[in-house]
Formats: sequence, C-alpha cells, structure tokens
Amino acid sequence: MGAGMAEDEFDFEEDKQEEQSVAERMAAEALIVDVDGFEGPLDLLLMLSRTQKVDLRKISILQLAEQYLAFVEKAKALRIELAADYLVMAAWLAFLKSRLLLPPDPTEEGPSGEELAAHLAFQLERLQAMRDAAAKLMARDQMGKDFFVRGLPEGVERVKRVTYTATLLDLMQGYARIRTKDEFRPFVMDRDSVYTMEQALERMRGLIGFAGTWTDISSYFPSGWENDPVKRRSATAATFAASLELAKEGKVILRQGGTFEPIELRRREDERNG
Amino acid sequence: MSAMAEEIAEQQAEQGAQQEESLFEAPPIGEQERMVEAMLFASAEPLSVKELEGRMPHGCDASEALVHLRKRYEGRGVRVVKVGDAWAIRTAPDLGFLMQKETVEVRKLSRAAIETLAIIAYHQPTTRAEIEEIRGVSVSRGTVDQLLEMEWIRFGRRRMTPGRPVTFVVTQEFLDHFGLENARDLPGLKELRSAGLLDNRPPPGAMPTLVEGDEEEDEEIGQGEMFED
Amino acid sequence: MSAMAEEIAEQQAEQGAQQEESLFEAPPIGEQERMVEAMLFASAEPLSVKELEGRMPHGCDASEALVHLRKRYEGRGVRVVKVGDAWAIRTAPDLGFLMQKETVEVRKLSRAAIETLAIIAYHQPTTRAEIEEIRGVSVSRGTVDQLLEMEWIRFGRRRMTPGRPVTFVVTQEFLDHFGLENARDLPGLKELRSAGLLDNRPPPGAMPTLVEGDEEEDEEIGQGEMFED
Repeated sequence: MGAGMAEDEFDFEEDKQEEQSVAERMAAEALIVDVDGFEGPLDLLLMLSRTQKVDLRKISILQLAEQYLAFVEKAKALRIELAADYLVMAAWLAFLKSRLLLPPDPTEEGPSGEELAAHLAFQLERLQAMRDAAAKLMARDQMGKDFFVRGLPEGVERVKRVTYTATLLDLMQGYARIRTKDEFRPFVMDRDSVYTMEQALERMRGLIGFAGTWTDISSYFPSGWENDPVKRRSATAATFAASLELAKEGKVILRQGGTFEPIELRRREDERNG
Repeated sequence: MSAMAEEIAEQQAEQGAQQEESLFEAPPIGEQERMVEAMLFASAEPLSVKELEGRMPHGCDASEALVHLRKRYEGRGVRVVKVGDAWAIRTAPDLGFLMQKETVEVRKLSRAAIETLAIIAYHQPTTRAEIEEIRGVSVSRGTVDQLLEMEWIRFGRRRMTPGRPVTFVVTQEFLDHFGLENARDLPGLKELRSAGLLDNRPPPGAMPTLVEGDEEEDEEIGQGEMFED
Repeated sequence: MSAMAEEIAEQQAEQGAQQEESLFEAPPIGEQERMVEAMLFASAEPLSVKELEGRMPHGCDASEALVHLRKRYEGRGVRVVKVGDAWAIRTAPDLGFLMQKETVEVRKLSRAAIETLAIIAYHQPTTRAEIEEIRGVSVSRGTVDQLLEMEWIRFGRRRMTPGRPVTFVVTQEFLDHFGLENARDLPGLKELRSAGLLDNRPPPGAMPTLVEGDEEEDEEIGQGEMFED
C-alpha cells in the first residue's frame, strides 16, 4: 500500500529513541519497513494490538491509539510517506484519544469516546476472526489436493429420437386423395350435395307469386334436401343468398324476429301494384 | 487347559504375530482395496497392476486387492473391468441408457408415407408395383423402410406371380395405433365420400402436376387446400 | 394342503402380484441404487436429485436410493458426498497421498483473496462495501474477478438498500472444493455467530471511512454497468 519508501532511506544512526529498548526499536523499525505489507490501517492496528499481548477483547484502545500515533510520528521522522488512509486513521485516533482522556462534554453530539473505542475493538476482533476463519477454511481437505473427482467422467450423450405420427383421418384422407385423383375432371364439380344460388333463385322466382303472406324461407327448399344435414346446409345457404338477391331486386321483403329466429319472406305488394 | 486347547492358543498367538508383522510391512488387504478403488476412480486412464503398486505403500499386492474390489462391484452400477493389461471402473453395460439424454421429437408422417401406408392398409397384401400404380409415382425406398421401422407394415407372403414380388401388409401395431380391430374396418370409398372426405375438388389447374414424386413429401399445403371445408 | 399352507401360498401369490405391480411402476430400490451409483460415478460434477430422477425411469426415488448408496460407501476408498443440494462421489481424503498424478495445481490465492473469500462465505450474501468495512481496505477488482473466475463466488441478489448494491455468495463449486455439505457447515460458523462477529454492526457516527474511494470509483461504475438489469 502506497508508502513511498525504500530501505536505503533509513538512517539507523539517527535513531534517537533512546528510551526504547533495542528489541522494541528493532520491532518498530521492522514494522515500518514492512508498511508495504500492511493491508491498510486496520491491519496495522491489528498488528500493533498484538504487541499488547492481551486478549483482543481486553485490548486498551487508548494505548493502541498511542501506539499508532507513535508509529506515524516515527514514519514522519524517517521521512516515510504514508498513504492517505493511514493519516486519516491517525487523525481519527488522535480525536478518539482526546475523547477518551477528556471528561465528556454534555453539549457535544454524537457517540461517546467509549462507543467509538468499542466499535474499533469490535472491528479488530472481527477482522482477526475472519482471518482465523480463512485459515481454518484453507486448512480443510481440498478438492484436487486431498480428495479427487472422477478421472474418467462420462458425458451425457444427447440422443435425438424422432417418432412419427399420423391419425386415422390422415390415412383416410390420404387414401381418398389418391383414389379420387382419377375421378377429377377439370372444372367439373361433384354436385350431388350442392344446391346453388342460381338454382334457388330459379325455384323461388316461380314460387313467390303464390305465397301471399309471410313464409319461412326454409319452405322454399327443394324437396328431399331438408333431412340430409349436408344437403340442408347447402340448401339453406343457397336459399338465403337467393332471398337476399330477390330483396335487392325489390321483389320481396325479409324479416327476422330476432337473432337465430326463422327468416321470413313476403312478396312486395307495391311491385305488383306498380 | 487341554493340550489341544494349548496348541490352538499357540497357533492364534502366532497368527496374531504374523498379522502384526504384515501390518507393519503393508496395510491390510481391506485398506489396499480402498486404495485401488480410489486410484481407479480418480485416474483418467486405466491403471496397470504395476502402476497401482507403484503408488501404493511398499509390499502391497494390487492384484489381490483388485480381486476383492472386482467382486465387491459385481452386480453394482459400475464394474471393475480389465482394459488390455490395465484396470478401470466403468458403468455397467445395462445402465448405458442413463448416460444418454433422449429428446423425442414428434413429427407428422410425410404425405408420401401416409399415402403408401393407406394403400397398403386398403389393398393388403399389396406389392410395391401396385402401390406405385395406385399412387402414380414411384415409392421411395426410404418411405417403405420408414414404415417397416415403425412396425406399421411388414412383409406378407410373396405373390405367386412372375418375379414372385414381396407383398406388404399392415401390422397389429398399426391397428393398435389407429384404433382398428381389423384393416377391414377401414371405411370404404363410399363411406369416405358420404363422410365428406371425398367431397373435394383439386386445386384449380393442378391436375397435370398432381402426379409428383416423393420429393414433395413435406409439402402439406396441397393437402390443406384440398380438404378445406 | 393344510389350511395354513394354503394361506401362506395365497400370501405369497399376493406378494408376487404386488411386486410385479411395483416393478411396473418403478424399478426396485436396489436397482435404483445401481442407477444412481452409475450416474454419480460417471459425472465429475455433483448431480441434484432432480437431475438424477430426470434420467431415471418414471417413479424412481433418487433420494431414497442415495441414502442406501451413501451408507454402502461408508469407509470405502470413495465416498458419496452431499454438495449443497446435489450429490457426488469423491475419493476419501485420507487417500490423497496416492493421487500425486491427479493433483491439480490450485492457483495460489493472495491473502486478500483468501480473506475476501472467507468474508463472503461467512457473511453471505454480502456486498463489496461490507467486505471493505471488515477488511479496512478497498477490495481490488482483480481479487473479486479471480474468485468469480474460479467459480467460487457468484453474484447474489441485489441488496434492497440505496444504490441497490450487488451481493456476493459462494457457489456449489466452493462447497465441493472444500468438501462442505452446506455453507452452514463452515468451520467455526456457530461460534462466530454467537460471538456476534457476523453481525453487521454499523459504525457509530464519525468513524473514518477506512476505504478510500479514488481509483476504485470508475471500476465500480464498470461493474454497475455489467450488472445493470
């Protein structure tokens, strides 16, 4: 992390911290030399807290703050440029230290020094806990190192199977298609069951003269076409179309009582008069 | 203690000592079996006895372990098999189907196949020449093969005419599929007509080209038009 | 034949009929066990019960077959292990020494990557900001990318907080790699939880932001773009 420094910048002769033991001095120097190895100020704080040699839960945050500030001072003395976040932490710890040392100011808002210290302690403990957890995780048996997967896996082969279907109707229509091929005559239809509008018109023109009153158009069906449903359908369509044609010509009037009610037809009287 | 009992006890003690000794030399055979099992499982290639023993602690007998392991997997979902002079674990042959994921695609039978099938059903036993005469086109080998493969048609008796051509008849599968008790139950031409199935006309001007080969199999348009009502 | 003998014969006949019936419905459980065994042996990846049953004949109960199979392999050279909601066969960890040849060189993870992975595993689903809050440093893009690439972590649901940050969770591959049945089986998880160390405790007021935004910012944007939906 951006501590722009090099070992040759150290001048061990100039170290004036005489009050410290040699061992402590060496440790502190090692710490600074190592500043590149720290993963941020929290990591450094965790490292420093270890020098207190107590359980993390019993750590003195005040003492830790002082250790950190001393570290930063020392880095300054050694002309080591610390990354900004280390300095931000230093400023905050200085603030925390003053809060912890001075009697609480009742006019001041925000969390107390104790609350802030407690949270910092929590953060350190949590970071340590996650480090321990990570170590435990990595100590587990691992795949490809301690246990192994199948060396000769068999892929699942995708097989496409096509099944064909046909219905009885397909079959019969197919047969009908072939068998009727020979019977096809160009432009000639099999009219057994087809009653055309022309036929209906012709028939009705001859009959309407005799019908004086309203008559259901179905009474105009040719005889024998009422019962066979196919024929009946054709006759209905043709007679209806012919009735419309006659109405258009002004020869008849149509009426229907309601939807799906019988359609009735009467000869137009004025035509006879006029 | 009788002399005999003494002798037995002595033997047992001796055996115990031997076992301990062999334990020191090599793991018990059960342990060796576990080792061989794990190695065969994890290896990407079959392993020879030499290779197995090369990886196992000194004094192990991979051949013996393999005998035990092989027996253990008898009748299981995987088997210990010999590949050349090496060993591997493989899926039991009867379970090969599990290694396939089948996707079934249902397709409508082609027009050529339907017509051929219909002719066989209505005219059975019938020969290929008769089918061609009725359809007016040659019947492709593929169409007949497909129907045979579907087990909807089968070979009937040879016709006692020159060339002794084979005949085709429909099968029980065919009847089952179409819900027929007998091919004679198929509606006749008259019934087809009265059911409206023959109440059709050819597409205008289509007459001369109606006779086409099997190539137009996939073309369902003609049929659709013809039976629109 | 005595009345009793008759009764027994009847019972047997009944049982036979029942067996035949169940045979028709689904193969016997022993057969299902063989099938599951074959499928797990054939696959390097864990298979879910659903996947297993998808390949087995209709009416099979892969879960029950797995219970039997797992028991069968207890103490053997390979084991039936549960990985999340899927199952796999893996070699017994005590035999790892035999597999020098199969050993795969696991990419050496940096301390940052290992810690990030652990935080995601223990705190999942967790956001980048939470990881940074715990570690006290920004998480480099490369670290997350590496874990994603290894398929040990994946994106979880977006957090329903301002900015809707993406979350990270561990994957089935992660569980498989570390031989975990479940993320709940992570070592020491219970202790950490009861100690309150997995709580998301917001800092009281004026704590300094331990993480410097600066150069990470544009990366954040890049990621945001990637996962916009």
